[in-house]
Amino acid sequence: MSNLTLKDLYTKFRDPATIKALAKEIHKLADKLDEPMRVMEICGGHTHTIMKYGIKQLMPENIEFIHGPGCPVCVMPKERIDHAITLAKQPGVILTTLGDMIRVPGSKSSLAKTRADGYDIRPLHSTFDVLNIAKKNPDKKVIFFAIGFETTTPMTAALMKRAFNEGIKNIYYHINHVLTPPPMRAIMDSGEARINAFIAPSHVSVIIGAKSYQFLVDEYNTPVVVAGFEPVDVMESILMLVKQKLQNYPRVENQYKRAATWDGNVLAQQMTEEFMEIRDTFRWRGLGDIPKSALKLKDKYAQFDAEKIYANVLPNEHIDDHKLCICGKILKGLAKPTDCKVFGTACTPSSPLGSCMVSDEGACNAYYRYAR
Amino acid sequence: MSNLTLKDLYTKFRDPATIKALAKEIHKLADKLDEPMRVMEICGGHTHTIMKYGIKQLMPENIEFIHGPGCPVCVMPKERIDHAITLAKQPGVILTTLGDMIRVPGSKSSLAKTRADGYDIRPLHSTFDVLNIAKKNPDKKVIFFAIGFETTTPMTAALMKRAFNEGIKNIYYHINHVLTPPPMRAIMDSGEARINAFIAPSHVSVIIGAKSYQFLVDEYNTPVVVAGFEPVDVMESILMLVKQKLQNYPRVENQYKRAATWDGNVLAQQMTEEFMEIRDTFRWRGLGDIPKSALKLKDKYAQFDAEKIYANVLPNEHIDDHKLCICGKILKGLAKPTDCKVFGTACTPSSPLGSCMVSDEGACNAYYRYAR
Amino acid sequence: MCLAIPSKVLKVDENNMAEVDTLGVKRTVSLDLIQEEVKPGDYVLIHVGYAMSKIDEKFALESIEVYKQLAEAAAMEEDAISPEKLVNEDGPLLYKPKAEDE
Amino acid sequence: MCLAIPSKVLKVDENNMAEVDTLGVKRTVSLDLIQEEVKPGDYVLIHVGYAMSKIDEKFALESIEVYKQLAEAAAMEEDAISPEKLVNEDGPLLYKPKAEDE
Amino acid sequence: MADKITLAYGGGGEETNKLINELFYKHFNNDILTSAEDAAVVNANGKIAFTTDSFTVSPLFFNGGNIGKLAIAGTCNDLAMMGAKPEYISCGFMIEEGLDFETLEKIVKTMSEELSKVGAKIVCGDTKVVPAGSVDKIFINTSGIGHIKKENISAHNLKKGDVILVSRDIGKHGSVIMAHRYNVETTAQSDCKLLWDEVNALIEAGIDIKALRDATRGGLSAVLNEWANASDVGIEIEEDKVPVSDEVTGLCEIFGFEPMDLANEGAFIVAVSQNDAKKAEELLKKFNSNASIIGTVTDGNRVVLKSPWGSSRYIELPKGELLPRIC
Amino acid sequence: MADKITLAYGGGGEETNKLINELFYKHFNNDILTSAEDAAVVNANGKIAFTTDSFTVSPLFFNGGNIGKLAIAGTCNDLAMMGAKPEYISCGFMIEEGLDFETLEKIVKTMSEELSKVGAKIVCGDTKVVPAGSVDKIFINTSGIGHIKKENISAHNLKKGDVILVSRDIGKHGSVIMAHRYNVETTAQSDCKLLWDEVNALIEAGIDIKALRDATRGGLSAVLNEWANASDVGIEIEEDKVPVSDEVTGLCEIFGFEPMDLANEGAFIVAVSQNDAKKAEELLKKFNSNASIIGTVTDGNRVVLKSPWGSSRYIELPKGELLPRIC
Ligand code: SF4
Ligand code: SF4
Ligand SMILES: [Mg+2]
Ligand SMILES: [Mg+2]
Ligand SMILES: [Mg+2]
Ligand SMILES: [Mg+2]
Ligand SMILES: [Mg+2]
Ligand SMILES: [Mg+2]
Ligand SMILES: [Mg+2]
Ligand SMILES: [Mg+2]
Ligand SMILES: [Mg+2]
Ligand SMILES: [Mg+2]
Repeated sequence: MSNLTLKDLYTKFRDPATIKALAKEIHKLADKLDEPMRVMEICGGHTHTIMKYGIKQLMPENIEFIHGPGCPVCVMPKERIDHAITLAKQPGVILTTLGDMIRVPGSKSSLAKTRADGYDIRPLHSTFDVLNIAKKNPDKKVIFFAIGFETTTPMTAALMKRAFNEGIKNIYYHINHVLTPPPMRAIMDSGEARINAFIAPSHVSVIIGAKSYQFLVDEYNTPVVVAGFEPVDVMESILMLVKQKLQNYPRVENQYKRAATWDGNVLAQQMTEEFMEIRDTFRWRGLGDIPKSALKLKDKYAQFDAEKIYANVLPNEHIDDHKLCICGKILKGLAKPTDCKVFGTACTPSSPLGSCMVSDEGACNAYYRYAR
Repeated sequence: MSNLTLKDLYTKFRDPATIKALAKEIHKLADKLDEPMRVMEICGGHTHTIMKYGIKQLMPENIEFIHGPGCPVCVMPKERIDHAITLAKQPGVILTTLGDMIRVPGSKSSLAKTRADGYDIRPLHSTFDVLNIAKKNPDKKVIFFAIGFETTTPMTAALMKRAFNEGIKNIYYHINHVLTPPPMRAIMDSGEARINAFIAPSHVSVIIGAKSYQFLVDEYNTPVVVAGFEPVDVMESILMLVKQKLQNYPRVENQYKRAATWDGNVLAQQMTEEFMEIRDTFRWRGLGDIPKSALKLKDKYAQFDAEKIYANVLPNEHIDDHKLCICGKILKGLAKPTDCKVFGTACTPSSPLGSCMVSDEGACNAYYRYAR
Repeated sequence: MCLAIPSKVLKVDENNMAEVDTLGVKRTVSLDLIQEEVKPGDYVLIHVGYAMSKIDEKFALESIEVYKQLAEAAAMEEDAISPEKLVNEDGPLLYKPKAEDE
Repeated sequence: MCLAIPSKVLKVDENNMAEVDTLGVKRTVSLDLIQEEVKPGDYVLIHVGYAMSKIDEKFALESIEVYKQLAEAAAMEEDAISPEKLVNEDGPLLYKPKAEDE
Repeated sequence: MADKITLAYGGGGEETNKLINELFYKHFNNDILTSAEDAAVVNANGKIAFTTDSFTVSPLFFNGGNIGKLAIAGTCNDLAMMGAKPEYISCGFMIEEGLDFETLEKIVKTMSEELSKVGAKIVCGDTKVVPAGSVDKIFINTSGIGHIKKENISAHNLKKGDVILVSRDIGKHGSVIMAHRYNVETTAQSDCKLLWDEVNALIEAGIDIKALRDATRGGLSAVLNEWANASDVGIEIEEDKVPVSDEVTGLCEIFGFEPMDLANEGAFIVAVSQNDAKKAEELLKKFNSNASIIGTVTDGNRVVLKSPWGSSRYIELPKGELLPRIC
Repeated sequence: MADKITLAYGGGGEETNKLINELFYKHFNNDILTSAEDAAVVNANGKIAFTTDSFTVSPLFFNGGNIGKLAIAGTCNDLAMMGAKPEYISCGFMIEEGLDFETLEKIVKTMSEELSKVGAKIVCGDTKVVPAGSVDKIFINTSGIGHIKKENISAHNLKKGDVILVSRDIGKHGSVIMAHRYNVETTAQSDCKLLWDEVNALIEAGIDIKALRDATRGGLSAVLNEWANASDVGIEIEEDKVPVSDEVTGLCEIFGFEPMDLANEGAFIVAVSQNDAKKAEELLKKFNSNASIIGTVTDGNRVVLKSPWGSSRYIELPKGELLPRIC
């Protein structure tokens, strides 16, 4: 046994003295940068950390954060939410999904409002709970409305595997799992993006490995640091990016060594591949259609694919984002939430107009909560 | 249009002056009786009228009431209640039954308590409502726990006919319909009975006709008057019985001419015969086994017969009445409720030990409520 | 045994159902058990949602007439037995609580 | 993107489930996504009911040591930049309400 | 405001405040309430009455009223029955997620109208929103306090010779609810009504009031039995003096109920000394012509109902759930 | 008594009386209550506080308490927060048919124990039994009144320079409930507790109390925002001064909650004038060693949380339903 305690894994990575020290160091070195560093944190979790711990305020003027599309709840287009609502209303259905997904508005309603209408919709904290619900309700169809990036996808696959092994036949899946690299590429390719550094997600990286960001270095000459979740992690990662800039040697570095590796969790990757394959295209709220950016169930699991089984009742028209919403621009670093005309007025977390306001992780939401 | 109003049908048959006049007349004539008249009112409804309107108190000393077994709820043996409870607990079942049946205790519980445990048990006021419940719940099995004498039986038959005509396939029937003449015969045959006059039920007679009591005259030389429901009806019927006694000419008379006939409601009789046939024997609470005293579904409706479909889960041992209960004696005119050791103490309407205490119509119940 | 309630027919529909009134309470009942024609204005007896027979108005009126005469006659007669006298002496207390018995 | 919580393994059962503790909160999670052996005392990252990786204690301790030194060094250094100075001048008010703008 | 109340409105945060400000403060507007402290502050001097009732009626809207009207009348009437003027009311809403905002607003408006009739105020409140299936649409609790204008009104006060009156015909509210439950229509209207004016008139007229009680659940039967029991007296009621409307009779015939067992929400029973009985009857008749002397307090310890033909029977405390008899 | 509460117990008749006599009067025994009038009669002189709360907590029993303990503590605490000693309590039970009598009795016993701790009495009550599915097992409403011992405690009183204290570590009750809802175990115990003793100690010590509030639904965040809003001031809180236990931190990490948004049932926030702050802290520490000065009243109109490294952010009124974040 080492002398590492569980509490250390929290407190040491939030240590005020360390944060202060890192801030000093960043200020010192950033002075030497010859152009402003515009860092995209892809992951909404990082956005959250940055806002909650006031990291933004600790940055020198020439380091700017651009909040990326890394919130699985925020990027879900309204038509997919409408799917969830429609599924929940089918007879004999229990609709399950993860946590705060239920408050995201679709075109007319949300799962929370639909639940208020008396439909059986259960917000879960654990994907594994779907198994227990299915066992307890053998005469119901339990639909798992699966959301999430590469971190969360393997859990859906693992659930399917257990269900099949245990002979549970009443779980159906509506897959909305999305991939991280395609939107990063799409943002860089848009030509407008002002991003010149990345901090890469903590837990997506644990699964897919740091290697997955090499294309940003190879193709866009942009430094990348895989960063842990805590404020100290983010501060250290920024420092590492500044150093890369000063060295003029862009590369993929791993700040989050205690959990992330170059190759990622191979078992989890295999599990995902066993059940899912890449969609031709997927529409992201705020970003529009991005080719090969999401997953679907393999054809051989069609009989458990709620998207196929209920195809005839699921609406399919694309629903445009609110015309005043500038989430797309925000995600590309071309605007800040506060630039939006309806920020904090018509658009608030209780009645969000755009994707960046819906979840605690969205850029507009984080601004509203912590720095309005 | 005649000048009869609906209200007349109530008030004129409860008219204080008429009741007083009839009481005088009865007192006058009863003086001349050479032996006490011991009248059984078979029908619990009559028991109710007698107690509620204090008719007992208006009688001369030589006229005595003996309360018969005419309460469909009270005569139901505990094992049949246990059937209802067991059925209510089967998956996907809605158990329906008429009114206060749900408070009658079986061997361990009652339908009311079972409902409190969360099972779907619905007390109805109308047999017809079963149809609507079945239509509204197509994925449920709606079981109608059918109780009642000949009055109520045709309604079960009419329900079946409608259900079949409308193609409703999710109603099942548990038939507990009982017949009136067999227990009357059983009581007279027991050898102990002290009854020497009958007032026959109002509404059973409307269906089966006054002719059905001729055997009491032919075989037991006992006068019978078919009596209406209201206090004036009962008073007049008593007067008619006294007159028969004085004339020494026992016969079946019909006081309730405004509704009952000699032949009864032939359509209703036919409807019953279409669906039901006589059981070999049926156990009456308080009276024990009486041959050919109840009905069951015909074999060709076996697929809708809850007693058959659920045969493997329905308990079938006979459960004896409480050993202190003297309902059997009371029903034969050999005892009064107040003779029972536990009347009003261990046995009350809220926790009845015996059949005569369970419904508002039971002799013990009526005594408890109105004349304790 | 079987509560059956005199009610007045308000409407009869094509589905053999009748709307009936019982002193201000309206409900819809089935006529499936009645052979004769039933028309608005008729009086019927209702049991568990079904009409079980029509009420014969002639007989009802006859009875009412008899009772009227009876009551009138009794009122004129000398009050040989006052109604109070008709009541058993122990009044409603037919049952004396056990405690007092002992 | 994905909240994942460091937790300590308390028990592993025959069903490949682990009981883990997160600062006083106990829950049962699946180990179906972990290739390596997991033992009581190990630290794992938990996401939506599953362990997603073990935490490498060596690297964690290494980081912690680095931070400690960094903090100590900074404390000894002259306070060239006080922490307060590091904060943008307008404090948390990054957004000025519209009303005041006009 | 959203068109439906969701769980968010019960979270104690922004949405809860919105509901409180835009609905409750709007309709129940008064300085004590809107000071929004943990408790209302009121001045009191002397004896006050304090009562509570929860309202769980189904359906929420019925002939003659709704749950909101009941919630105000019920609690104000319990105060009135102690001779107290209803002054300060508390109000707890327990709401099922999914309830229409419109429904809630209708209820709240009715409450506000009733309050203004009697000059009482809601001074403190609480709102909970619970998951669908955890409550049937809405329950309301109201508690109330008021200064006692006439002391020593009590169920324990009855003496032999006192006279019993009822303020109107009985059983209306119970009839309406039962008709709904068993799916028949009735022309009856719930009697739901504030009773302070009637009580105040009796007090002002100097009537020697012994006991007062609104005959709610359990009806007249329950009140009379409770009084006989509390004062250890007998009560004799003349059956033909008890006012019952045809509609209530009709419903009772159909289901086999007794009018005296049915709930009332705007009818009360009052016991007065013999000398004041006629005067009390006249006074009450000004409010409702069916008001009537119905009986007297006697020796004994039971409630006896006397028929016009000289027989009599006991009236018992109602038992169990009211279920339709088939026989 | 039956082993389960059936609808019959809510009918207002014999069974209702049985329940009242054999359960409620047994445990809440006092002369005012058992006089069984329509309203309780109490003496009042001067300013009294009046409050209400409904309790709908699920599960009924949780680490550190049950719905009955909450129902007494919650209402008594709202009185205490106005500087009033809890004296007279009303109690409305809304019970789902089928509830175990044993469960109900346990709840009632707990209520009785809590009452005796603070010397308050249940003086009036009401019981409804509703059909299965119409309520989730049991809801309880309590209202309360009590004489005000120290006047002018109000959310509107805060002035720049006043000091804010919290009486103990925060978020315990909310943690316990959330852990249950999402099926994890926690070693945390609800903080559910009567607070009159603490408040009384502050009053007796002559502390210049500006405002007091128990941080229930919406937690510390809600109280601070309500105060800032009511008094039109800013409030600055030092993040590292706010006491949070490891267990609460753990739960917040797992679900993505903020400790300051979680409900408390035995923690209060108090604002005192600067001079009395230290004395108040010392006094409160005698009751709970985690009591702490956490911030000060400032200019402005927002609640600001300051980190130990000099950054700061706003604390908002919590929004919506607390849902676990997955990210
Ligand atoms: S504030 Fe709302 S509408 Fe504006 S960009 Fe953000 S999410 Fe879109
Ligand atoms: S009192 Fe009860 S036990 Fe006795 S005879 Fe009547 S029903 Fe039977
Ligand atoms: Mg409070
Ligand atoms: Mg009350
Ligand atoms: Mg009341
Ligand atoms: Mg409250
Ligand atoms: Mg409902
Ligand atoms: Mg009352
Ligand atoms: Mg309160
Ligand atoms: Mg409170
Ligand atoms: Mg009450
Ligand atoms: Mg329930």
